[in-house]
Amino acid sequence: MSSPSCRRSVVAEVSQALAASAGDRAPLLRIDLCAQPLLPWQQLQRWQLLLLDRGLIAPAESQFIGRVRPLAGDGSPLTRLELEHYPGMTERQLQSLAHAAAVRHGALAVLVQHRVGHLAPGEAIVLVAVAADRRGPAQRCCQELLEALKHDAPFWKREWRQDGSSDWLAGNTPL
Amino acid sequence: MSSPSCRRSVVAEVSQALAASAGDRAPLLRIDLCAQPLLPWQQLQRWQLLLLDRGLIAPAESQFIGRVRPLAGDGSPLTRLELEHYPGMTERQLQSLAHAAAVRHGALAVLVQHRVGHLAPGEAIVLVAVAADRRGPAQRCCQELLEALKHDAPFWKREWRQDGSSDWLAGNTPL
Amino acid sequence: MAVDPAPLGPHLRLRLFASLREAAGWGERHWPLAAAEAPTPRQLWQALALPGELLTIRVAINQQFASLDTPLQAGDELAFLPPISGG
Amino acid sequence: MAVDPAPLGPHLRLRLFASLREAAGWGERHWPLAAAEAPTPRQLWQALALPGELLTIRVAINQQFASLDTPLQAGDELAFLPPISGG
Repeated sequence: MSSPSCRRSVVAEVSQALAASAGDRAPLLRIDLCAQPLLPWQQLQRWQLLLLDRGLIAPAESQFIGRVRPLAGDGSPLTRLELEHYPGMTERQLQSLAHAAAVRHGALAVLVQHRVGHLAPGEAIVLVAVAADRRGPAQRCCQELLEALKHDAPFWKREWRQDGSSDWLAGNTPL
Repeated sequence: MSSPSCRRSVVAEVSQALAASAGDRAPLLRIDLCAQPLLPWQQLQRWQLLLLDRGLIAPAESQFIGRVRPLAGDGSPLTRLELEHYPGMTERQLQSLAHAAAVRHGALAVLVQHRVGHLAPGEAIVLVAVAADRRGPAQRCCQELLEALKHDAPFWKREWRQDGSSDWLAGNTPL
Repeated sequence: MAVDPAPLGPHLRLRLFASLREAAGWGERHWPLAAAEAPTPRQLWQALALPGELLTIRVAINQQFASLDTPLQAGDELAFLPPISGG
Repeated sequence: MAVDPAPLGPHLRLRLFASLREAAGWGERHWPLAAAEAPTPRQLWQALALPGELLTIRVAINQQFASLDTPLQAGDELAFLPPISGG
């Protein structure tokens, strides 16, 4: 089930082992930082197989995919987006935010895939998927986790323009 | 781009032609009723290709997948779920609800795939996907459209149990 | 459940779905109209002596949701819809 | 940007990221500590004369968000984080 393009965090492995030993109630978490292009449908399909493998049938599944915008903040064409992170802390924060959101909403399983490195316009930056027993918790958990990781996971975006200039973004696009 | 398992509504074709002629602003709608198993990732991938084909890069995409629960309302194992609809009206309502939600939230594109007929536990019943310029509208449009189609599109669910008995559901599961 | 043949004169097409269709024992039939007659869905519900509570039923005229008190015209398709459970 | 070698005695590991790293001209360095010394992130920010407004900066101690006034201990990793933009 492991993805060639995504680096699995050690923290995620440990938490998943704990979750498995804690029985049905602990949410299944899968968190990856990806240095190579993130193909959302492939990842979602893999995740679906993982859930089936664990005997999880999720009546409700909510997903979000964020992609690189074609234009920089100043309206000029973007050539690429650079995503810096804090190795170690970023994985730990994603893990802890995903776990907290899953527990808060009683979700069955949560998938987070987040790119790092250099991305072209249109490429997927982030994929969040939440499986739950009902649509309300699935949607709310997915939405809250997306906000949480945008504000509380250490990532920094830098926009590179055609003339070779670049700017670090000072925050997120408005909701 | 057409799916072998899904019947494309005539209304959707017409509206899409109108949308194309109306320019950038009109949302791209794709609505199908499916009599055969619905494979969400395949459909989403196809839809993604359709958007790329139209030159649409959606920075934000929100999706929901609903699946058949393993248990009937009375807690006994479900053998299958039957979905009846009102041919003609159901397609028209889906189309009109999707268009209204897309316009209300300024979404770029909306995909709705809904099963009819007999489904096994775990099979996908509905897939809603919304592409938009920002995450807020994408999520809100997806959520509202799901509620709208649950309450205002003529579908009726009947649960079949192992002993051959069945019940028509008198409403939706709570949010 | 066989559909009755459409009458030659002015008429309505009536449709029932799901639990209501099964309780009534028919899914589709025709209702002849006299020349100046414009019955409402509420009046037809009573005339047909359909089972259940009208309170829980929504009606569609020509495949669009409509009020119980809309006057119907020859050629209209009227459907009584039991509680919806989609998605 | 080369990392300075870790001193032999008690010290902190300091890290900067993104715009702050570029403005400061370094991403990682070590800060020797005297025996009884327990500086706070706020004190170190001033001692390092880092560019920009401390108001916009969050700090992490040992890769967890922490207060600007937490006393630091030898062996701690302190990071100054400019405004986050993920997802």
